[in-house]
Amino acid sequence: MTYLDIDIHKNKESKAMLKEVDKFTREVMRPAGIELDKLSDPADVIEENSLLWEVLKAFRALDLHQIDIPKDLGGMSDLDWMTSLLIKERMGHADAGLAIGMMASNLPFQCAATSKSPVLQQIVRDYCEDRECRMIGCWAPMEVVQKSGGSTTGNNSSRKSPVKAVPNKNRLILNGELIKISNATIATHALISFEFEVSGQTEGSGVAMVPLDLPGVSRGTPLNKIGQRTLNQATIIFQNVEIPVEYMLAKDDSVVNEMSRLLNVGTNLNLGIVFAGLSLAAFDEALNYSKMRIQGGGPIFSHRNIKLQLFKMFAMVESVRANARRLANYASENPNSPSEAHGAAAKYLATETAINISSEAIQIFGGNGLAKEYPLEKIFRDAQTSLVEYGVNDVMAIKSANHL
Amino acid sequence: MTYLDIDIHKNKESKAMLKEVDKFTREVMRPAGIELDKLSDPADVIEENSLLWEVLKAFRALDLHQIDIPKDLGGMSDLDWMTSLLIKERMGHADAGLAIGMMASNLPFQCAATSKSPVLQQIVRDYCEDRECRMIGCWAPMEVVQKSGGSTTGNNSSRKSPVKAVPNKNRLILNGELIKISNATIATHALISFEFEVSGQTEGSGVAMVPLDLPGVSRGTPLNKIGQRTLNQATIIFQNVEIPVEYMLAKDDSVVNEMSRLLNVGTNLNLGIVFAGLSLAAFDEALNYSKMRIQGGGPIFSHRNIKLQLFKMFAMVESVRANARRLANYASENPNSPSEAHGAAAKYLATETAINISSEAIQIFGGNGLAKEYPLEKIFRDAQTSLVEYGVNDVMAIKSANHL
Amino acid sequence: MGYLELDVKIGRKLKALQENAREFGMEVVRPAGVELDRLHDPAEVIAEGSVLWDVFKQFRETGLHKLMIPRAFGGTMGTMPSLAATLLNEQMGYADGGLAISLLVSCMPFAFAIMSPEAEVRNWAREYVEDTGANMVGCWAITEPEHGTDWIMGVSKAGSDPRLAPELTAVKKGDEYILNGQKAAWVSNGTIATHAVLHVGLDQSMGIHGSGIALCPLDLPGISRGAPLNKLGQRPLNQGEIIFKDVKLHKKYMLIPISGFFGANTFGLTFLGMANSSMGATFSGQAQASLDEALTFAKNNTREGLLLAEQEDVKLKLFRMFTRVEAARLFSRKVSDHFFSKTSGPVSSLGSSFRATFWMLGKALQSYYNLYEKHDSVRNFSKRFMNPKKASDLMEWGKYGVASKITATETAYDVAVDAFQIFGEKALSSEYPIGKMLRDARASLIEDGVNDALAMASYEGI
Amino acid sequence: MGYLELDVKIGRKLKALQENAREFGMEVVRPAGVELDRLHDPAEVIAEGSVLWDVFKQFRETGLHKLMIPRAFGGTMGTMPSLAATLLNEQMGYADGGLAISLLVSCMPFAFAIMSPEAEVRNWAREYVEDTGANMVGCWAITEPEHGTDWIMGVSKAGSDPRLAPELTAVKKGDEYILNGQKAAWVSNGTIATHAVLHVGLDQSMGIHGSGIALCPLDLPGISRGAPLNKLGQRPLNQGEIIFKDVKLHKKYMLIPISGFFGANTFGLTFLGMANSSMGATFSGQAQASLDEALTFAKNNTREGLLLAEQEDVKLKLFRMFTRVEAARLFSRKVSDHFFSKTSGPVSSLGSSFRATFWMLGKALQSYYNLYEKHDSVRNFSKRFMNPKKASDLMEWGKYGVASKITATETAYDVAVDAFQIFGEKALSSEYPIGKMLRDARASLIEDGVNDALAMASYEGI
Repeated sequence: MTYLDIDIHKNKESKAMLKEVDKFTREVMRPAGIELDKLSDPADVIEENSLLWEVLKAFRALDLHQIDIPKDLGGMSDLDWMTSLLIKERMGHADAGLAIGMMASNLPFQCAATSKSPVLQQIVRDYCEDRECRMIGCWAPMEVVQKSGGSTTGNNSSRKSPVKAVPNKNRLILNGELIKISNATIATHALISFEFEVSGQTEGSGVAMVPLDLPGVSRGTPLNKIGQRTLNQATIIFQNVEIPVEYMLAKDDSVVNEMSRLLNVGTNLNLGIVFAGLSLAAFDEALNYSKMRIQGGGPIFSHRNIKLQLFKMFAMVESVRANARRLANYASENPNSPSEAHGAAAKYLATETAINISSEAIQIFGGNGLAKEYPLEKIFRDAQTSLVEYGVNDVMAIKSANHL
Repeated sequence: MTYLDIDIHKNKESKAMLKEVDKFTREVMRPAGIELDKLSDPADVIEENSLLWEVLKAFRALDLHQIDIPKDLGGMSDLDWMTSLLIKERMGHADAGLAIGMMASNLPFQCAATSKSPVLQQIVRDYCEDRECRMIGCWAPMEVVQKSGGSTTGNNSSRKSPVKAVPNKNRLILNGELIKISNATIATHALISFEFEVSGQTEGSGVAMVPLDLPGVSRGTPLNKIGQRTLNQATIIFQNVEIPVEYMLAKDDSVVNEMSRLLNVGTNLNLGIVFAGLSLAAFDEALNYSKMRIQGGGPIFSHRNIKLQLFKMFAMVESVRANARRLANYASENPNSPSEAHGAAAKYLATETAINISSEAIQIFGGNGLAKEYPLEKIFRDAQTSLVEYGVNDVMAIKSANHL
Repeated sequence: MGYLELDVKIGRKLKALQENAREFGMEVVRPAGVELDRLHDPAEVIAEGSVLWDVFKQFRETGLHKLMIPRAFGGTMGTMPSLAATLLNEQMGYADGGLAISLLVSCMPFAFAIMSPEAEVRNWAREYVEDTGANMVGCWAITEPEHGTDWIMGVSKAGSDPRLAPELTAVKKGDEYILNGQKAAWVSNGTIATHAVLHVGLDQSMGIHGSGIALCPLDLPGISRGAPLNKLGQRPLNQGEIIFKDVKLHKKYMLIPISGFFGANTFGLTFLGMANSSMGATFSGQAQASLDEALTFAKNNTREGLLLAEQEDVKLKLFRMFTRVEAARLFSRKVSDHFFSKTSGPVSSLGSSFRATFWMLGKALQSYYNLYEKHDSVRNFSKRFMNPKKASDLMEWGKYGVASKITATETAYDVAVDAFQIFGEKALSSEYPIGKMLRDARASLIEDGVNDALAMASYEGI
Repeated sequence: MGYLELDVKIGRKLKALQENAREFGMEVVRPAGVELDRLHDPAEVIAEGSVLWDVFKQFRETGLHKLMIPRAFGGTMGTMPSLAATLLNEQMGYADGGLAISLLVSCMPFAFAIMSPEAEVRNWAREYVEDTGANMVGCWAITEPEHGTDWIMGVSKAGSDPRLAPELTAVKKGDEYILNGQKAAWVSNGTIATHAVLHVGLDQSMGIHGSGIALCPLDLPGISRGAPLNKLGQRPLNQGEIIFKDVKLHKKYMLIPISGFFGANTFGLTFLGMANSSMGATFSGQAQASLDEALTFAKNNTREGLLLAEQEDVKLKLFRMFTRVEAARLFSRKVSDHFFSKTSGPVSSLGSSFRATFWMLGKALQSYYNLYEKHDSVRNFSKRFMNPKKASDLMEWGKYGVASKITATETAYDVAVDAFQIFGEKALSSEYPIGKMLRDARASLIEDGVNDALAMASYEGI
């Protein structure tokens, strides 16, 4: 590739860091992702001797699990938005499933870091120090309460969480089932939302961190998926699980709502970045291949129709990358007034683009695009999976249109 | 609309200016554009009593013709890139043809401002002071010398300019014809490139500012176009036109090349911004209409398929806007190492998006989308025209692929 | 250019018709369309002395206008194989998208007239056949300012919503209906038509489903017209409002006087399908015209010193345009053919030679209306019979007409956009017709119903 | 679900065939495909005891494999209306895209064999018809590791470039050809085939145009196979390399021993068109399968408490999928029908009942080859004759086969992507076949040639 990198990125310190990240994503993440994808049983992905653990440990060796956690809790929160974005994009470039898994692990601890509870703060400190991957996070998406759009009633629909919590003195007793949770089988801590249940009635909602080694917690078998096979996903079941109230991050509808909204936009943006990275990976592969593959007596890149196709891909990939950057910049300057419409648009466009670009790249590869020996068919499956990940794109789009 | 503005724009001074610009684009430019578009003879657009002159004067009343010209020459060069972009985007939102015409008028003077020639500097000063539109610029695109891509010869192809210049003591004698030049009929000054012709042989190239009131200059009749009818375009013919050498901005191939490259990326970026603005205008119209038009007993916005369609439009428009911002930011930080690939991509994607979004918006309007009483059919024609403006998109894309 | 005729059914008779239509199309319609398109004011299109009237008159002289009228009334319907009308529409669309619609619509009231129980009305068909002066011009007046898509959705269950009730109402008083309200500016031939197929609200409580159909002479007192619509594409096609103020219409003109006919049943959808399959044929022809222009241009123009037609990106684009055009035309053919070959077998062909056939049909229809109005059981039976789930093949066919229209118009538009790019800067010049073809195709995506709305309305059956 | 059969040509015989094929498809092929798709190692697909072999055997038991073999050799070709093969391909594609290709390709060498001048080779056709044990499996070996698209472009002028010369060469020595080189991993049935239609380089100076075609038994010494290809979609379809090292092939197996036949002429393009029109039929069937799955799912699952099939965005998506599927199938039908009805009229149908016909054909072909080799004038005449500009309708037809393949496969892929989204998160679960159908459709965009390359290769004629 000869095309210019046009990101404005002036922080010298973080440039050194990005070099390390780049090495990690190219030399550790991507090859591991390819191997893990080949395993026919998703249980093998999280096995003791699986390459997965090497990836997670290398990630932590670079302190990347400390991102967005304040310094006094052992974290690294002073990262500029561009560095943070570039790290995630490189990770998406290497392996979308692994990228999502590692970000999902960090998230509960990032949230817990906002709490004043000493118990939670200690958990965060422990996580920051844990480079052996003894602590792994997971979380369950929370529905933002939507005003029913366009209708004249204007009523808020009430929150629905599959987990119910019965307060009992200084403890909460949890019951419920969470499905398709990333990291579910390997996680040690879960960030969940729940509905309070008082004498059989639900009233209000809360958010808590739940250690998953408590009695009553069980997990389903890892899901077998078409793509993102490197990402462990499964069901978590709570059966009379007792947690101290100190593990609660929020216990008020409006706070929970605010948290959900931030989490939602943040997650959509992260997915937007990861799949911009994946799109770039597909484009890079296609461009390289087009310059190497000889047909018609010359590299296929020499044909005008191939040039046109590649340039269109380039334009779209760069646009999706720019889109994520604009929103990341805004979000970092306005951490408390998230744009839900733009968050959804970032996820929507990046994942649609990922599917289209990886499909176009397969066409450039011809038959080799379909073969498991080459990287594209996996990239395509990973992209395809994103279409229905964290909300089905069309459904999310229709909901998010209410913000227009 | 309720969607958030997520631009990061901190300069308070320029915010006040943008408010003025916003008023100008909404209250002057757009209505004038609609009227001018209706004129059946393009000669009427530039007539003495035409609304065009009100627009141009209002533009200058805001000092917008001084943009990107150094202060010491009477200009306003300290505008931050975001303000400059927002001005152009608003102009594209109001009327793409007028926006392009006004930017084309500024360009020769912006270029001349980089020259040390006192004659040229004085012309620039006069332009900055001219609020009566006695001076109007125009320019002819210059071919950047391309290495022939993918071929093994590696030779530079030689520059081709339709204008030849024969040096004669301290003067140049110009001959040639430039077609489809924006502002051609109304311009007083033209920035052109030419090939030197010495004893019948062409050798090297140059760039000069040519006052158009010189003997030997003539213009063709204004072009009658499907769209951007508000933009005057015509042919300029030079027949033994003599200019003093002081009017030259460059007389060396490498300097000319550098200038062409900068002009090319700059123009593509400007078109990218203008048509991002036009796309946004089409989207805004569609969104508003969808909330007002009643069918099936309610606003059409209440239908899930319309919401989906609008959200997809929103995602794409915002992405194209972000794309232009990323490049504008880069260009402002790296004024001397332009990314030609990204410039072409910005024009390509913005114009393709403009066509698609305005066409989708017409579908939302139904029959009203086609009627001249409503704004969309004009927006669609303006967008369609951009497909073949300043280079046909596919041709430009294929050329620009050589930078990948 | 040109194409291999894959249709093995096209024999000598149809070939002659195709040739005839193509000649008329290219010699008369195409140049007239280009000229009319350039007129700045749409009032000039229909002014006295406009070339539009030459087109109308010469069309009648070719006799091609008789194709939709049965033999009993002097027409040629039934004497030609079932694909005839489709091939004619293709050729007219090839010549000029807008004028094709104008000519097609101009026969509608007269083609409908043959089903009337009234001899006077039935006789319109013969008058039309003989009217070589083009003094009789038809239109099909459905769409209203506040009800565009509503009329389309009217064929689905959603159409029973009383909020969708037509703006134009017909209230029966004795032997007359009193008409009040208006039709929208998108009525084709709206300001020049002498007769209309007119959809009117009979029972407002039933929404669109409460509408009936009149065959309405447009010279009645109280009828006025709006200014011709000024628009993006198909500018040679006159469109405009028709306004009704206390218009007294004799009941003999009410072809379908009972409400509920044009409802959530197969009749409405078949109706929609027929109109749309004509659009499918017309715009598969129009798409072919853009492709042919692009091919000719590519074979005669260079880019960077090389023939356009020799450049890889252009070749790829052209072949993909070719693929879309062929698929659209053959799909449209197959769809029309199914309908016409089921409706115009040898028996109906023979029957249509005799005026008595139509006299009997009219009488039967009238008796049915009477029974329908008087007996609940007849009404309920009718509704069950017209329910899509129980309907015959033919009745299920409507959605195919819609599918054909969607395919052809989107092909026409996409192909025109691609052709536009092949022409490059020259596309902007009025020297070449591609800019016009693009605008004409763009209009077709909305004409006869916004494509997405047509799809939603036709969904039930799949 | 299901669709209205717009094809008026489908009579009793074809309906029975359709029904027969559908039953076999849904009861045997579909479940086998799902099972084979899940196997992690493609070697398991072809292992002893794999359900693949049941599919092969039961296919032969249905007798459907005889459709491509003339009556003279015990086949049913000529006894069935011309659409038969197309309808079979549709149904097999509906059942399983990958297995459909495997079954289709498995007959190729035997269908070609009837044209051989050698009685022994011609008799393969009869042996195949009688082989209910599926001991004879064919493949079509063209593509090579370094020449994928090159073979496609081979039918155009570009194919004469010597740099494109085949990797697999056949050098004549006495009565034998010595074969060296290899075919690529994308040869369908590559590692299980017993016989191949084999494209070999005869004259390397002519590039692809210098190739001939052998009918090659694959048990000859020196032939080895690669490992079965592990791939994204159509996993039940075995694909793999065939490697030739000093293989001695008797000249009687060389069906087309003269170079220049498969060149920039209509023969090559007709060849390409035939293969691709089968793909068109297969994947219009496969597209229908995705649509049907989406419809069933939408009618039986809710989203936010409302039936999916009742939600506007889903209805619109489904109707648009329906439109594409119908257009693709009817286009593919029309294209195939044209070819088969021109090639299988009553005369050829009668002729194909007698072995003597094929004996004579073989002799004639041999004499032609001899003359071609000996006389420049014959060679030149042949080249002129095969030039597209002078060719007959039939010879111009090739590009339509390609257009049909492009249309059908892109429809199949787009429809599968839309269906995937309708399934939502459930699309990821192996409980539903849509993920598999999407992968199968994705593969078809490249199978038998990358769509863009096919378009470029077929461009000349338009």
